[in-house]
Amino acid sequence: MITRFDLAAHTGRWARRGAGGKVGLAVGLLAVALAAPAPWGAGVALPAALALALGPAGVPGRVVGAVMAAPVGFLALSAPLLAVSVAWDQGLVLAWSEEGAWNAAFLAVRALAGTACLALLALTTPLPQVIGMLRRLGLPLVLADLVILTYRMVFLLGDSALTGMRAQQARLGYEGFRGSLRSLAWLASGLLVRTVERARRLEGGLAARGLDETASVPWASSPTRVSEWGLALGLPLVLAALAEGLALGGAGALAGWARAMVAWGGGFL
Amino acid sequence: MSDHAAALIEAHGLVFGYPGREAPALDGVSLRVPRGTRLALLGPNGAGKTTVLMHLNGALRPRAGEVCLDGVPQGYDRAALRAWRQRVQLVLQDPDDQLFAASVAEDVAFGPHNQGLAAAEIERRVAGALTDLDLEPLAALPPHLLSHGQRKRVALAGALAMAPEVLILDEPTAGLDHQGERRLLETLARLHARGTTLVLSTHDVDLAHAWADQVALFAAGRVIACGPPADILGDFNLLGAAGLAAPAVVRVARALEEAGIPLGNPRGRDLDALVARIRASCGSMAGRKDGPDAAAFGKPRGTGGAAFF
Amino acid sequence: MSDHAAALIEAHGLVFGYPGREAPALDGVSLRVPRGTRLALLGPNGAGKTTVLMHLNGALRPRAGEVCLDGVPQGYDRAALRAWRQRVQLVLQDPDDQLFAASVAEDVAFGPHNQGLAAAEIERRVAGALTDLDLEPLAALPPHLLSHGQRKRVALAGALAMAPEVLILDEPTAGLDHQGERRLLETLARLHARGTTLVLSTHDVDLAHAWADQVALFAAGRVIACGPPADILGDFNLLGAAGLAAPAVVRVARALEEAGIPLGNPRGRDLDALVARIRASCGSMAGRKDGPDAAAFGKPRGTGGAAFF
Amino acid sequence: MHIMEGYLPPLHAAAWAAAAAPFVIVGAVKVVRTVREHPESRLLLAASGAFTFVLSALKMPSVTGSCSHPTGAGLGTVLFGPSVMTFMCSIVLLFQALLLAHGGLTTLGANIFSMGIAGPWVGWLVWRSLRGIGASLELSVFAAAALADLATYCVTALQLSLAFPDPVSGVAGAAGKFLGVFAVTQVPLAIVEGLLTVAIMNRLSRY
Repeated sequence: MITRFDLAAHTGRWARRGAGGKVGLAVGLLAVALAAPAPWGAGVALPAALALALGPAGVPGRVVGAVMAAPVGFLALSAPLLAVSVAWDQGLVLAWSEEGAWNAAFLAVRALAGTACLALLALTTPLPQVIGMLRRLGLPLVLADLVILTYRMVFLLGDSALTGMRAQQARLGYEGFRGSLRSLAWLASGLLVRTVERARRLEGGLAARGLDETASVPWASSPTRVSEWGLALGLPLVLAALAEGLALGGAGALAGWARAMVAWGGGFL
Repeated sequence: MSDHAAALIEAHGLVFGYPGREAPALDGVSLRVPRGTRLALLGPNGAGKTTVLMHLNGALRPRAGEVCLDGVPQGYDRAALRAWRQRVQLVLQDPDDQLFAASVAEDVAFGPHNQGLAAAEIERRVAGALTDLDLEPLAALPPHLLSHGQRKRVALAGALAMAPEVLILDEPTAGLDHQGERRLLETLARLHARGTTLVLSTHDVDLAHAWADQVALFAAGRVIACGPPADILGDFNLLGAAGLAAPAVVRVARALEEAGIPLGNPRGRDLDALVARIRASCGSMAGRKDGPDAAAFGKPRGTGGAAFF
Repeated sequence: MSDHAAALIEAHGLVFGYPGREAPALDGVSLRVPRGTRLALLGPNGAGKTTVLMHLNGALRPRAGEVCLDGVPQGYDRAALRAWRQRVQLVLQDPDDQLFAASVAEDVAFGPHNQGLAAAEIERRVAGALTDLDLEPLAALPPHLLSHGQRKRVALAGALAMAPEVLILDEPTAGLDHQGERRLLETLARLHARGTTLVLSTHDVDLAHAWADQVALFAAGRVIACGPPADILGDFNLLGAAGLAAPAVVRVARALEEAGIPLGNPRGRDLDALVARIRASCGSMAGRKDGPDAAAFGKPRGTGGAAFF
Repeated sequence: MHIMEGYLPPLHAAAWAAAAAPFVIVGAVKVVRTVREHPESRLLLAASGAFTFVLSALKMPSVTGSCSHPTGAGLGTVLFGPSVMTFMCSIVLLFQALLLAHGGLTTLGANIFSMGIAGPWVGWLVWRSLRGIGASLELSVFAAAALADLATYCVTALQLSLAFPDPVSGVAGAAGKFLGVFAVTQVPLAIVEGLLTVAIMNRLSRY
């Protein structure tokens, strides 16, 4: 999973674009989704983020779907709770709440929009580019190095974990609850020992290359072009204006329709 | 057994791709592993050998195609995989990723324990595997204190303790030195003699030539040729297509033949056999007095004497 | 330069032990690496080759003994180590032990960046190293998306970008297939032609024979012999003491000589040369009509015709 | 139990970020000081962070059938201490957001508070007090890990109920709803994580 998303970020059409522009665009869209009048802000940010990811950035639809799957699960579990009110003054009373249903619907759109913005960032921007940007913005060197080294080790250990799990499965590990627990404990403890070993060996290798406390990991700058800044700043502004407009007028009919749908949904409960 | 009888393992048209990569890792691979064979999957790095091996014990599931044991297509539910893996054991290339226990003996016991065997039987299996691989003196040590070669042996012992019908080894000689390789080949010979079917992957043409009954030549996710080592590894064009050189013994024997010194068939599968063959030719020539002037083969070296024919 | 002049690198009586292990990893190792040499440290796994290499650029500090550059004993304070590593670069066997940056280009830039070079010079060095190793298309990718062979090339590029006088490589061919090894050797030949001094460790006798000017034979933490490859690798007893077999070309040439077909000196250092030599012998014999009966060497194969001499 | 991006209203997101910030800064300062004093700890810290990340990606055996992952808060706290764990959790959560779009940037503060602060500190308190009164290693590890897990989930439920109070019964009612629904999955998971952490610690003690 993680390799797949990371691969998309590193090899996608937007991989070489400036990190500043990509972060700016995603954060700008996120701001529209959260701060522009609900639900219009999220309502315009969601399609915009998805369209950018699938269109210009060229991220395959399957990958976008896979990224969105886990958050959608969280949403499905928790948002419906908002539509139900609970009281216990006179015994436990559960009731359909129209206000709650509205909140749930707005929340769902907003959360989906937010996650789409984040997915746009994650699937177009390799993590080290973001760290490089944070470093230019003043993230202490020690922390930036630590994050980059962690990033490197995540994939080394991830490979080890995957191979290890396969090797255990080949020897009939992960059978039943007890077997799974046992196999997982072996894997995790073995992995921890291996982690320490890895760190020790990398230490030796890096000492040979001269990575002492005075040296830091270099990073490639990924300058953002003017046109990219234009998109990053312009699009959110346009969308924010659009959301304002929708909220002020012309949206009454749509809102009435949505209200009717919610009331109809309440009839079922 | 006729050619049409089901082999112990058969793979039919396996297609597999790693997520996010465009080129398929396997592009329609079929293989046939009759019982008791020693099959080498030979090819350059990245040709798909490891990916095929992981299909042969169900670790990976093909996008298309199927794997059969004794002619029966295998399923991928829990019970089917369990039965499959009891019969087919896979040893990966890097032992570090496969050893988890705090001691060698404990690690080797992992499989038999999961098989649900009785304690006495587990102990018997572990002792047997440790003896087979000469690991008894190390039984109580933690794997991370062992050398690379020793760890490879522990990983192999862990698979052997499962008493599999088929043992699959991914690049088993990688990183081993001369002694380590010799030792591994002795172990494999013992297993073969006991009837274990063996499949290994390698990019070492000399190893494939010396060891295998059958060679499947891989290039870019396909099997481009399959047959006895003499045929596959004697075909220089074929090897070139796979980006490999011919084995040393084949090249030398070919050169000698072209130079008019045929060594006959079989030429010997490894260097020891080739050298013995050259020596034997020498012996058969020793009685003859009318040899050519040795100097013609190059500058004469010292006094010829008995070495001349 | 006379034999008494200081060599580029000299190690004198290095003794080293890893904590927690009884046997010393190095038990008094001395080496001499004159400028422009290609030195191979040859020995089985665990003989101390890697440990010596890590001493040659100061990554490890000996318990006794010293390392000299141009006759000057080296210190271990930060400034001394820094100067030392500018001149002597080490590439480890497992690239994952020394690659740490988030992309290939950044990783290669680490050394030059650390040397405090100007941005333009860093860029030039990085571009040069990437071109040398055919890595330009991968420059922006993180190491974890590359194959093992590619990662090995990145590690080498990182060392080359430092423009070292001496390049030290630990088991550089381990895990490489035929093409990968050929490619590496071409790169090393280019570096040698540019005047870089090269030291590598290997357990591959064929590689040491084909590549090195000097071979230091290791066994159990000691150098048991040092000299030209023909001497060291032609001495079967010596190799046996180190647990190694003789190179294929040496064994075949020896057998041919014993069979009365001396190939003369030089016999050729690798299989290509040996095969060419055999063919050349054939050519020189082709004019002669009074050759021996080829059948005496074994069963004749097909009609002899032009292949006979 | 990551709160997804866009889930919390901006004000709540900012408030939780402000609440988490001091803990993260203290952890970061501690880490920076450790690295300055012991440069060799840099790789060990990076490796531990990577380990925490990989651990959180492993699937735990599940009794309810839902797919779940260990939080690692209990194990990390026992191994590294709570303030270092806060910092490592922050890195892991940032990685999850930037690599997997899991969790979020605006919800980072809230998630750090539940998973990186409440979990580890509760785990640490439980661990210290149980060890203090002479409880067995197994019991202390189990309780620390299981309660760290539960604390994470309770804080998450509280965060959600503060953001979305029940129209009738307010925050308390919302908390009841969220706790009730999540308990179905989270209580068994906390027990499983407790058992798993004991098993891991048992194995580690044998190396």
